Amino acid sequence: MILVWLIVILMAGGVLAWISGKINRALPRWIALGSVLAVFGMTLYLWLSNPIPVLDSAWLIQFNQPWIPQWGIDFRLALDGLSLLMLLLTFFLGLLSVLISWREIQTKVAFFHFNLLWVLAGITGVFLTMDLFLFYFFWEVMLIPMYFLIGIWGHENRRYAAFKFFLFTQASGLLMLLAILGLYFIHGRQTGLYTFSYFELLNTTLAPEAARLLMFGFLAAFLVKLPVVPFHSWLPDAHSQAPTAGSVILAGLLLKTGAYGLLRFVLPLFPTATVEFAPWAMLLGVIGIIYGAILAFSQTDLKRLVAYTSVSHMGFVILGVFSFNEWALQGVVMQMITHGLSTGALFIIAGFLYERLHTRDIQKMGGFWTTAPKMGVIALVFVMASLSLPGLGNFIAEFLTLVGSWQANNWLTVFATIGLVMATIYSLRIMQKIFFEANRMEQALPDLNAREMLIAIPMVAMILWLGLYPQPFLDTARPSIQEQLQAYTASPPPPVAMSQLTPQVQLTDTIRLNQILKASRHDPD
Amino acid sequence: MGELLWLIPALPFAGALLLVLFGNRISRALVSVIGVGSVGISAAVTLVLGIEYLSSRPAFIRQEVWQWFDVAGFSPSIAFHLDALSMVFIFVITFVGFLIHIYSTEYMAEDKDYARFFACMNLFVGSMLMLVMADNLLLLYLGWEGVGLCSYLLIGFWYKEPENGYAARKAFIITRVGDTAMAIGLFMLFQQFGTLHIQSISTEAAQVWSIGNETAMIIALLLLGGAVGKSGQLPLQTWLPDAMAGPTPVSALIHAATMVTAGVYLIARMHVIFALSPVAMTAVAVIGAVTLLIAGFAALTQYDIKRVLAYSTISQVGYMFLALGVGAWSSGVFHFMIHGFFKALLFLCAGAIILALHHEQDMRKMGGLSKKLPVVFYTFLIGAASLAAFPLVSAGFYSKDQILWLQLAGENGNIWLYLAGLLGAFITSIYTFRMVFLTFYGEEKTHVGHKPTWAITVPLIILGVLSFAGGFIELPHNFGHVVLFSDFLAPILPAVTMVPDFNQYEWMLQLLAAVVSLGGIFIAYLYYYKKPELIESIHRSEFAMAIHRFWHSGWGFDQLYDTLFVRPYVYLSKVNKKDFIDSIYTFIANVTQNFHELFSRTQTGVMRNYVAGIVVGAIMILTISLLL
Amino acid sequence: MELTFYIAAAVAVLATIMVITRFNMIHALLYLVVSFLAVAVVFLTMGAPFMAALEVIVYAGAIVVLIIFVIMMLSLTREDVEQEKAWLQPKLWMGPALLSFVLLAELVYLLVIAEMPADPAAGSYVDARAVGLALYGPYVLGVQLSGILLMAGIVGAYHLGRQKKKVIHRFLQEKEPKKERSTVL
Amino acid sequence: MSAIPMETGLLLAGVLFMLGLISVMIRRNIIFMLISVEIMLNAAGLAFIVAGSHWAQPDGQIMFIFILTMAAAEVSVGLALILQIHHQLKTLNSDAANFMKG
Repeated sequence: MILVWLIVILMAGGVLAWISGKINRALPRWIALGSVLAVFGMTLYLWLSNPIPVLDSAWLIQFNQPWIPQWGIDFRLALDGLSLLMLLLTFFLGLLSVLISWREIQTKVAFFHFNLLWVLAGITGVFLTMDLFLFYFFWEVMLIPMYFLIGIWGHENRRYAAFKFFLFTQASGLLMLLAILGLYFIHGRQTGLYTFSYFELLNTTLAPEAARLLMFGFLAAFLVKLPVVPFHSWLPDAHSQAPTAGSVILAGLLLKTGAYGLLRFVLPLFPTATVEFAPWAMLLGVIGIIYGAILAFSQTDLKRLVAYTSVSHMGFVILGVFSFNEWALQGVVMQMITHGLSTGALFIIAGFLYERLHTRDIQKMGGFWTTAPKMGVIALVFVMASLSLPGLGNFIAEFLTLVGSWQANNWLTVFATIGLVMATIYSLRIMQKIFFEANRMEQALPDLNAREMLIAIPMVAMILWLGLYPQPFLDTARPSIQEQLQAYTASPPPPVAMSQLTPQVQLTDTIRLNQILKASRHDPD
Repeated sequence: MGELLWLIPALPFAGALLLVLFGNRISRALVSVIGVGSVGISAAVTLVLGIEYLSSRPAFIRQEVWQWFDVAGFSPSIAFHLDALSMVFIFVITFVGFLIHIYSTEYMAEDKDYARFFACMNLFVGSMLMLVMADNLLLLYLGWEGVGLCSYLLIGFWYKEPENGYAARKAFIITRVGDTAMAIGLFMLFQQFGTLHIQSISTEAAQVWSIGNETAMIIALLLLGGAVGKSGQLPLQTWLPDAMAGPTPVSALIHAATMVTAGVYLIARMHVIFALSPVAMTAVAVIGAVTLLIAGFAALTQYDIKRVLAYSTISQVGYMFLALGVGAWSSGVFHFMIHGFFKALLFLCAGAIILALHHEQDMRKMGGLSKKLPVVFYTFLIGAASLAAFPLVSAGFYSKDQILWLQLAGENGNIWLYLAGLLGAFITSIYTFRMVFLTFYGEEKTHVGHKPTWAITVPLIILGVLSFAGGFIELPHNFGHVVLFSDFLAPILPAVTMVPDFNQYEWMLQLLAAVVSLGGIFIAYLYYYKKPELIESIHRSEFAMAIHRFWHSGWGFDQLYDTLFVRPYVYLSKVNKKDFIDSIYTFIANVTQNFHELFSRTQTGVMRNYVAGIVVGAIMILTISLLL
Repeated sequence: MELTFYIAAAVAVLATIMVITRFNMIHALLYLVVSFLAVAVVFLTMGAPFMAALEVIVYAGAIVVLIIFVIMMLSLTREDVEQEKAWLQPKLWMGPALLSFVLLAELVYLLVIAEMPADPAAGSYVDARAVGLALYGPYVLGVQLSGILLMAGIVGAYHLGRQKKKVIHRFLQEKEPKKERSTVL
Repeated sequence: MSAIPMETGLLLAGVLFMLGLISVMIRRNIIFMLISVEIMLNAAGLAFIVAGSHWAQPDGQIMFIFILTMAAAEVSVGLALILQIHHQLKTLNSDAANFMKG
C-alpha cells in the first residue's frame, strides 16, 4: 500500500499545489517541498528497513488491485532493489528540483509545481508498475507535464524544444504500445489468459521473428528516451531550453526511465532476440559515447554542452546493458544514479550561472573562480565526475560497465574507453571557459548563497559516497539484477560477432571466467 | 605495527579537506600549519613505520581500511600495502614533499590563493601516497588519476592566463590517453585473473603464463602506455615541458620528484608481467633510450630554466625506463630516489632564482648570481653535479653508472642501449653546466630582489646533502661494494641476471662514464663561459639554427600532434556543431511542412470550390463503384 | 395524366433554368415559384395530392416569401443586378456544367441498368390519411426530431438574425497581418 | 391510374438537382446559392415522392415532409446568416467570407 501512497501523495500534492496558488504565491512551493519530502522519507524508510541481501526474492513489496479486469489490466505495483534505488534518486533529485525553482520560477508558480509533482508521480509509476498497460499509462503521464515544463517555463526557443521532445517520445512510445499489445495478444492466444501482468508475460514463449519485432517496439521507446545516437536529437534542445528543474529531471530521471525499461523489460522478456541484437546495440552505444563527446566539445551553450555529455554517458548504459553480465549491469545501475547526480548538478550550476548572468554562452564567461570559488569547487567536483575521476561515483559506474563489456566485446570496449579521453577533453573545457581564464564580463558574479549551498553540498556528498563506498547501492541492486540476468546466465556466454574480428585479443579462457563467476555467486567474499 | 599505515595518506587528505572547507576563512599562518603540518606528520609516521619495518623486515604489511565494493567477485578494497618498494616511494614522497611544502610557504607567500595552493598540494601528496601504497590496481588507478587531477589544478594554478589553462588541459588529456591504455590493461588483467589485487596477480601470472605469452605482452604494453603517459616518455612526453606553467614548487614536487616517476613505480610494481614479455621489456628500454636522447637534445636548446629542467626530467626518467627495460628494477628505483632529491633541489633552486629575479625565467637574462645567492649557488652546484653524474662525489654518478653498467653487464643488455645512455650522459652534463654557467657566472643582468630566507634555504641544504650523500648507500662492486639499497629491495625486485665474467671491465666503463661527464662539463665551460663567441659562430650557421629550432620545439612533436590529432578533432567537432543527425529530422519536419502548405492551399475559403470538390468526390466514388 | 406529367416536368425544368440564369433576384424567385408549382403538379400526377399542397404552401409560399422579405430588408438596387451580371461570366458555366452533366450521366446510367421490378400498385393514389397514419405511427420519432429541428431553427435564426454591433468571433479578430509560418520543427 | 415510369420521374429529379448544383457552383451571390440549395432539396424530395408513388407506400411522402421541415429550418437559419454576413461584410459575395482560407 505504501507504493500507492507514493504516487498518490505526489499526485494529490500536485493538485493541491495548483489550487493553493490561488491563495498564496509561496504556498505551492511549500506544498511541493512537503510532498516530495514525505515520499523521500518514506522511500528512505523502505531502504533502511529492508536488509536486501538477506531476502530470498528480489521483490520487496507488491501491491495488486484489479483495475479493468475484463482486459486483464491490474493496478499492479511492485518494488525491488532496482526500483528502490531509482525511487531514491527520483525523490532526491525531485527535492533539489523544488529547491532550485524557489527563485527561478516566478510565473504561474502553482501550475509549475503541479507539473513538477506530476512528472515525478509519472516517473515513480514507471519505476514501480508491473503491469504493462499501467506502465504505458505512466509513461505518458510523465511525458505531458514535462511538455508543459519545457514549453511554458523554458528559455527562448522553448516551444520548438517542447514539441520536438513530445513528438520524439510520443512516436516512440506508441511503438512500444504496439509491442505491448502484440505481447498481450500472443500471450493470450497461447495461454488463454489475456493479461498485461509483467510476471505472467515473462513466461511467454515467442517465435524468433515475433520476439525480434516486439523487442524493437520496446527498444524504440527506450532507445529514444535513453537516447541512443541516431535518436538523440530531441535531447540537446529539450535540455537546453528547459528550466533548470526541468533539465535536472530530464537528465537525471527521464533518461533513466529508458535505461530502466531496458533492464526491466527488454532483457527478461526477449532473452534470445537481445542476444542477437547485442553487438549492434553495443555498437550504437559506442557510437553514442564518441559522437556525444565530439559534439559536446564544440558547443558554446553550456546546457547544450552538458546535454551532449549525457548522450555520451548514456552510451555506456546501452553498452553495459547488452553485455549481459553482472559487472556491466551493476555498472549500468551505478551509471544511472551517478549520471543523474553529476549531470543534474552540472545543470544546476548552469542554472545558477544563468540566474546571475542571463546567458548560457560559455564564450562570454570566464575567470569566475576569483569571485565564486565555492561554485568553482563544486563545479570542479562534477566536471571531474563527468570525466569519471576515480573516487567519484561515475568512475565506479563506468569502470564496472567497461569491465563487464570487455568480457562481451573487446574492440568496442576499447573504443568506449577512448571515450573517456574525449570526456576529459570536453569536461576540462567547461572548467577552462567558465572558471579559468580572465573574466570577460562586466558584472560581478556573487558566490553561492546558503540555499544554493544547501542544494550543492548534498550532491557533492552523494557523489563522493557513491565513489568511495558504493556497496550499499550495489547490494540493493544485486538481487534484481541477478533476476534480470537469469535468462542469460543459464545459457553459454553470448556469441559476439564483433570480437571475432580480433583473433589475437580473443583471450584464452572464457571457461576460467565462468568459474570465477560461479564461485563468486556462491560465496561473495 | 601496520595500524598507522592508513594515516600516511589520510593526513594529507584531511589537510586538503580542511583547507577546501575553511581555507578562505582562516589566517595564512594556520593554512601553512595545516598544509605543511599534515605532510610533516605524515612524514613522521613514515619514519616511524620505516624504522619498525627495517627492524622487523616483514615481507609486507597490509592494512584494509574498508571494502571498496564487491560485484560478482570483483572486490577491490581500500587497502594499503607496504613493502620495500612502496617504502622507498613513500619516503621520497613524504620527505621531499614536506621540504617542498616548507619551501612553498615562502615561495607562495605573496599569492592570494594561498589556501588553494596548499589544498591542492596536500591533495596531491595524498593521492600520490595512495598510488604507491595501493594493494590493488584499481586503488592505484584512483591515486593515478588523483595525481593527474592535482597536476591539472596546479599547472593551471594561475588560471587567469589562458596559456596556463591550456597547458594544464594538455597535461591532463595526454596523460589520460595513457591512462586509457592502462584501463584497458586492467580490464584484461581482470578477465584473466578475476581480481586486480597486485600480489595475487603477481603470483598467479608467473604460474599461468610462460615467458613470451601474447596476452602478457599485450597487458604489459598497455600498462606501459599508462606509464609512458604519466612519466612523460615518448610518445606522450609533450605535456611535461608545458606543465612548467605551474608554480615552481609544483614543478619540483609533481613534475620532477614524484608524479612523473609513477610510471617507474607501475612498471617496477608489475615487473612480473613485464618480465614475462621480452617484447614489452625491449619496448620499455627502447622508449627510455630514445626519450632520454630526444629530451637531452631538446634541453640543450631551451632558454627557460624550468624548461631545461623539464626536459632533463624527461631524460632522467628515460634512464629509469632504460634500467627497468633491462630488468634492472632496483637500479631504476635507485635512480628514481636520487633523481627525486637532486631534481627537486634543482627546481627549488631555480624557484629561488626566479623569485629573486621577479619571475624572470629566461636564462639569457640571468647571470652572475653566484655572489648574490650563495646558498642557492652551492646547492644548485651539488644538484647539477649529481644530474651531470660528476664522478665519485655525486649521488647521480652512482645511480646512473649502475644503469649504464647493467646495460652491458645485464643479460638483457645491449650495446646500443649502452651507447645511447652514454651519449645521453654526455649531453646531460653539457646542458646542466650550460645552465650553471649561464645562470651563476658572467655579468649580472637582472637585479636581485628577494633574498631567500630559512624556509627556502633549509630545504635546499637538506636536499643538497641528500643529493650528495644519497649515492653512498649503493656503491659498485669494485668500489666499496655497498648494496644496502638493492638488498633492501631484493625481496620484491629480483636482481639482474649478470653476463658471466664481465666484472673485470667494470672499472673501464666507470672511467668512460667519468670521462664523458667531465668532457660534457668542459664543453659547457668552453662554450658558455670561456669562449661565448663559439656559440655565436654556431648561431650564424643556417643549418645549425634549423636544428636548434627543431630541438627547441621539442623535436616538433607538438606540431605533429596538432596536425595529426588536435586539428582534425577540433575541425570534426566544429564542423558538426549543429549535429547533422538533427538535420535529418529537420528535413523530415520540413517535408511535412511543405505538404502542409501544399494541402492548405486547397482550403480556399471559397464555398463554390468546396461544392465543386464535393461533386468531384461524388463523381469519383460513383465512377469507382461503377467500374468495380 | 401522363401528358400532364410531361408538361409539368417540362415547365419545371424550364422554370428552373430561368431561375439559375436570372440576374435579378426577384425575377429568379418568381421563376422559382413557377418551378415549385410545376413540381406540385408533378406530385399530383404521382398520386400525392397532400404533398402537392404542402409544396405549394411551404415551398412556393413560406420559403419564397421569406427570401423575398430578406431581399427587401437588404434593399438591393440596380447595382446589385449589374454586379450579378458581372459575376456570372459564361466561361464560369463550363466547368460546373460539365461536372454536373457527368454526374447526371452516371445517374441516368444507373437508372438504366437497374432492374425495376414492376409493381401492380404503381402510380396508385396514396392519400393523406395513409400518410398521417404512417407519420404518427412508425415515424413518430422522426416527427419529434423534426420538432426539435424546427425549434433549433427558430432559436438559431433568432440568435443569428439579431442586429448587434459588429462582433467577429475572437479567433477572427486578432488576425495577424501576415501569415506566420509555423515554427514547429 | 396510368403509370408514369419511375425512371422518368427520377430523371426529372436528377435534372432539377443538376440545375441546382450548377447554380450553386457558379453563383457568388449568397442568396442565389441559397435558392439553388432549395432547388436541390426540392429535387431530392421529388425523388422520394416518385419512389413512394412507385411502390404505393406512404414512406416516400413522409420523407418529403421531413425534407420540407429541414428545408424550412435551413432557410430560416440560412437567411439569418445572410443577414449577418451582409451586415458585417457589406456584401453578398460569398467569396468575401473566406476567413477559413488555409
